[in-house]
Amino acid sequence: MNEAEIKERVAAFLGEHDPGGDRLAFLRARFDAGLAWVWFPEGLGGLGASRDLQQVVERELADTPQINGGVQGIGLGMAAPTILAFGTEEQKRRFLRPLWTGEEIWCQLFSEPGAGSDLATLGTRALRDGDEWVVDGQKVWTSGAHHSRWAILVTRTDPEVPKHRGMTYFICDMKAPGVEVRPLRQITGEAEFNEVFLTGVRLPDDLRLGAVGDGWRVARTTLMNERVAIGGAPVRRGGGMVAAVLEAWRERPELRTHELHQRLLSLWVEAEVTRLSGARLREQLVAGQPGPEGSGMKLSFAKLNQALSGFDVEFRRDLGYDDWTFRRSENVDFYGRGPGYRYLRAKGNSIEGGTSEILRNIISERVLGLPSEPRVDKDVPWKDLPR
Amino acid sequence: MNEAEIKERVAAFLGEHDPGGDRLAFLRARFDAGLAWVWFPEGLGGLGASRDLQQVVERELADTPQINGGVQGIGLGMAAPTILAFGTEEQKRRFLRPLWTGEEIWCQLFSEPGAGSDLATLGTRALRDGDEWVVDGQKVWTSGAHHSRWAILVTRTDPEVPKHRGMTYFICDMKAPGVEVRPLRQITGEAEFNEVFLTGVRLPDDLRLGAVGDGWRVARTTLMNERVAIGGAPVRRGGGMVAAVLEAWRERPELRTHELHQRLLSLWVEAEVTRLSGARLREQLVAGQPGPEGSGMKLSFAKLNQALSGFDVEFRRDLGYDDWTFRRSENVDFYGRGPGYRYLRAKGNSIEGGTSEILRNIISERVLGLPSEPRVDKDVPWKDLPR
Amino acid sequence: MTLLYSEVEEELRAAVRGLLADRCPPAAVLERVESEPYDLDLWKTLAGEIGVAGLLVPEELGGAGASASEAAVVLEELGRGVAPVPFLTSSVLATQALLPTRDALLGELAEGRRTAALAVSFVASPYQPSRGASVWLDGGRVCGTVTGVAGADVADVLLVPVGGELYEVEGAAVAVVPSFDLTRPVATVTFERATARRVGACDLAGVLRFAAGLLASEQLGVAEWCLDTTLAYVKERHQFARPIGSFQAIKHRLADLWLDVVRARAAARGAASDTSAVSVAVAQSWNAAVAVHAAEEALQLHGGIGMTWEHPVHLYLKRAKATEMALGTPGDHREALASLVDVPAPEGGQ
Amino acid sequence: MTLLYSEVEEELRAAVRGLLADRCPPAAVLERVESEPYDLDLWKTLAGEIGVAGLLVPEELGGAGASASEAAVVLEELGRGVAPVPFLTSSVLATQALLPTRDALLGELAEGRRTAALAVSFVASPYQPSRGASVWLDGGRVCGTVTGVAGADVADVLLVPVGGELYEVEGAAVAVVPSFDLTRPVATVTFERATARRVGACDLAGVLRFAAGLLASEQLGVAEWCLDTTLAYVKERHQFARPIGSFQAIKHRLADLWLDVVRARAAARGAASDTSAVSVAVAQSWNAAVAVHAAEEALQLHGGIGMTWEHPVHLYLKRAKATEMALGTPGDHREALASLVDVPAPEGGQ
Repeated sequence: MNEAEIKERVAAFLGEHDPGGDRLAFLRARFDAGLAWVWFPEGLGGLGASRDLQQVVERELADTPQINGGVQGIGLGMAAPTILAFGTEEQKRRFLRPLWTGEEIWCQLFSEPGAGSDLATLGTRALRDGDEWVVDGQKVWTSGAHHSRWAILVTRTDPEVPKHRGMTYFICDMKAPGVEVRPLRQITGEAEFNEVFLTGVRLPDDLRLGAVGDGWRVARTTLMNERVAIGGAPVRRGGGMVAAVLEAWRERPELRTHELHQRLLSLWVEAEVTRLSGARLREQLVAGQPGPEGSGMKLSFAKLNQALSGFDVEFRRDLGYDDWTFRRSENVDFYGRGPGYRYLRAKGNSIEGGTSEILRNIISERVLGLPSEPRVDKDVPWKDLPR
Repeated sequence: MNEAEIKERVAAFLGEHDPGGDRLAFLRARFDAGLAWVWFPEGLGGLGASRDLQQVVERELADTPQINGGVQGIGLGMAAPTILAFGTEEQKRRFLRPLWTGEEIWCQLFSEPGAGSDLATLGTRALRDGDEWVVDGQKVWTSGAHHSRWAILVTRTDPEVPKHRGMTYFICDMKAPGVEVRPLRQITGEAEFNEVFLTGVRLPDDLRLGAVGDGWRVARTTLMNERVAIGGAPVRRGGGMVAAVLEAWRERPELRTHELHQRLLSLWVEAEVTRLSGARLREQLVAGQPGPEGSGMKLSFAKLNQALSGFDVEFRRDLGYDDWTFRRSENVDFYGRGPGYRYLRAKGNSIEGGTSEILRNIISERVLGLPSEPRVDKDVPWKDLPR
Repeated sequence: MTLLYSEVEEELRAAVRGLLADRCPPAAVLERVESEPYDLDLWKTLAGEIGVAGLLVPEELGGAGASASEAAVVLEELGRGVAPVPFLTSSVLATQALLPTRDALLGELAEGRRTAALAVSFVASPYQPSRGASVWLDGGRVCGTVTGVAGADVADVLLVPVGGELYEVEGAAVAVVPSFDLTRPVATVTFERATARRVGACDLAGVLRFAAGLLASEQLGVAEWCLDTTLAYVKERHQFARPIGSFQAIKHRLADLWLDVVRARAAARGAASDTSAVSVAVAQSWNAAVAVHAAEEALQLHGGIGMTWEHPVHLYLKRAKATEMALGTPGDHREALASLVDVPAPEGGQ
Repeated sequence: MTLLYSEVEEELRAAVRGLLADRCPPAAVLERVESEPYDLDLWKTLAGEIGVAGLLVPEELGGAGASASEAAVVLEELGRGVAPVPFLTSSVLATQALLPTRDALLGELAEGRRTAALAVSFVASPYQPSRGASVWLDGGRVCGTVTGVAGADVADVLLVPVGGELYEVEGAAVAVVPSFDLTRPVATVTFERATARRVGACDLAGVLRFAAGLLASEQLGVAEWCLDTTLAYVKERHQFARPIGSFQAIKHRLADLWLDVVRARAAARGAASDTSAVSVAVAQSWNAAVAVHAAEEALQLHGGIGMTWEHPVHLYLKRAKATEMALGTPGDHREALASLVDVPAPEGGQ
């Protein structure tokens, strides 16, 4: 299928469905027409087309009702590709459509208090009981759990084998008895995330995704899609976090010093070369030559965001903070909030979605080919691991 | 023995020996009077006194003939304490006196091309042959080898046991057949150091220091004394490497920029707090409370020297170099040479006498108590180690 | 001059540390910061029983007649505990401003019966002492506003420097603003023709310099807590079946951080035993940055738990970042060194 | 504008890299630096057969009519090989100065039959184009001195900018000085009433800016060699029975260095495809520092062997450190950005 054919399809679809009518009906119809994600198979919201063609569809449908990329982020970016790769036909038909239209919101139950960087050491137990599984454990850093219908969930089903081998992946019903969601307050004063306590939660076996014991492989698919999503958006020169700092710099000449000036110039240059790298990476992707540079973008942006937001606070010499009230913010809002909030929130950039330490491990081993460290956890049954 | 008694001894000694007479005769007499190193035992150049009292002796004898701390450095700082700790009575009597007077110069045959940070993996073989040992191997980074009479030497005598257990320590006769010294040229263009090739060198068993197989323990004594010696000298505020840079800064106003000014101010502060740490460390030593801070001084100085000398080159914008001729410099002369030399030579500061990486390992484990990494070389026979 | 701690100082440290461990460990501080950050019961014990409030006051004026060195040790411990007590603001800043006047108020402050605050912005510096302040006299009464005043909300007495003179002022309006540093909130202080008693002459830049030198010790305490707490955490937290403190990249970062803290200790001791402009500028520029760096490393190495409100590391991060701006930024202090130690700026610049 | 390499550029790269690998690997460069650093046989092949000398010269003047992008790729490879050939000095600096004049000399340079040098100090910059030069005209003859001239010792033709005009000068005295960068020595060039032919107008700042932008690609090549060579070494060198590249502290440093190099590549491509003042200043300030950092890390991670003359890493360190000063330091380029992108300096300063 090529660009012209796709445009034809979109035109035909628009001929039949009025974008000015009911939003949900329009989105459902768009899904059914295969224009949700064109690279998905037919019947599942796609046309089995090349992924590049999605941008054609988006351009053509720019003025029609849109899905909500924010609150649907986990579903679209992580759950959907995993369900597509590992789901049964029935699971795909059941879950993908309302996931895409936003009728059902998804969250991710992966991290645990004891399993962060080393996710594979997680201990949330799932025990088989006939046609059901009984799940007990605690998950953490779950965004959107409080308005999610479903979750992707990784559990430990066999503690007797080494950690990578004893996991199983489920779709968790967030309305099931025993699922308790508690807001998790951050150092900014707000609660973007949740802790989720699972106590005797019963999940039917048909919510299992992939084979029993194959959870790690399924989870890796999810995580690979997460890393691609972070830190890839195009910015203009002098945009992003640097813009917030520059605005203050230009407006407050009385606060400028030579020391801060030199630091700001250095940060400006670092932001610019990082922006250029991102632009180059996107050119490579378009040219079908994805480079390994992507692994480094999140690391670079975390460092830059932290340096720039720290600079900003120091430059303004303002000992105030905008608001410490416990709030349920739905996402990271760097630009609508004060410099103090930005400084604190940016600290999470080097932890969430893979710490900078883990990313450096990944770069050094997978990109640079450096040998791994001696491993002490590969062949030990999970239950015998030191913790 | 207290300060007054020491002063008496010195006065008595000076009454009997004319400092204006033959230099060597005076030094020999000083040794025999126990005024060489007062904390050594009587008969071996000392008086069995407290080490602090040495400074009293030095003050009293400041105007008399002095030993040469430069060329005798290895002998005094490393060989002597090791011979004292592990030598037989005969070895002590034979070696310590000419070592101290400077009649015999010493060098150190430890590092090998394949054994740098991991010294204990060294492979220079010593094979027993009756009352003799036959030594074959190559040593590197040996300063002063070309005018040394003796060397301290660590060898491998048993390749069948794990590396730390199969070593033996010798005093090596640098005049023995099979000892070949070749100058080792550095990136500065000069040769401060040597490579030493040992080919069928025969050493009598009475040159062995410590037991067969006990070489690692003996070598650690030597190395502990090396680390104490590096980076401990007092400097005045704004002195040392910072002084060389400041002189240029003050003399060349036309080369100053705000960027360089801010960097120089930061380096000045870092130099000053490092100097204060050194001063505090010396106060602790005098008060008999040696702190762990010493381990960090060499690391700090290496970093500072490198940053300051790099700054200096950039500031002067001079693309020249003073002299690339292959020279046999006897020591590091930071201040008599050009900024280019200082920049290059300072690069060695984070490698020689323990790399900064090894020092960070030592600090984190021995000072901070952090756990060691999984070791893969502890229980493997030396001959089976991967290399 | 010595850079070591005396026995008396070590005893003082032990007393303060013991009291804080008992009465306000970091978890307790965290619990109170959103209601009443200052712990005035604790302050009563510290000031009166341990006697820290009078350390800088001469004996003949009712104090302990100690030196900056002892006050510095107290600040190390208060920093280590992010303790919400007005020692720095009352017993250092306000007391130091009062000292040359030998005013009777000193005795009351020394005994801890009353608490004072100097109405200066906490971001004022020896180099810009009136930053954040706009105050003037109108017929013997004080008018104007000072923003970012630390300790004003718990002070019984407000001392206001106006034109080289110090006034004790009644009836000021003190409005606490949501503050970045939860453990030392700042307030906007407004004077509308407030009644004022002239106390004496005030060398405000000198007072700020003295306090800046001592603040370096508080920053040392903050950095030490961060380092110690992180060391304990990485020894205990396991990932990949190893304590994370056994990973070399983490070990090396902590070794470097330790080296920074070692030098911060020397710098703090330097400024405490020699309160000259050079020592103060050195200690402030180094220690302010080390405290921030230590808190940032602590947060990062704690991973997710460090991002949560329930773990106290954020209190230290906020304290460190706020004191980076307080009494001169590291950049201000380095800039001052340019002329103090003859590292001249580019010509035509400045 | 694209930041990628075209197919033509990749072919050019392969040709240059192959030739250098064959004819002057780093070990061979090391052998010749103390006698005759420049390899003129190699230069003949590069210039004539591969045709790099004429890249920037339009076809109608006898060149290849390529763009800065192709020249940048050649410089990456020459940097990667610390190749002792006068490409940057003759085919970029001198050629770019000549281009507006369309002088017949361009054809000779393009064919590699002659080699030119522009008599400017290598530490001159777009912001201070006459740094290191003191030249004037006296009755149509050129007098004066230029220090730190790169490529003068191998040039058949010396081009001298005097007062906005370019002159071809005969009979200058070229005295090579012991140079920090062994692979691109500098000379003091002295003119004593030297015969001069006026060639045309010369925008020296513009020429230096253009060359500075391309120098960023040479620096990228230097950094890449350092990173690649270090990666190979740490994978092979064993200590403690492990490749030292398996130690996490080293892995993390190399990951960070790689990220710096990735961004240097984007910056170099940016300046090659858009030779505006902003792109040049960005690329030079970033890449100069990355090249030095990469060479310093390479030396440190090679341990003792890196400190020896016999290992070529020092050639790269010296090249990197020298180009840090060449055509403007990183600080100069950042300072220029202040006005170019509106990040104004403190008022009263500058």
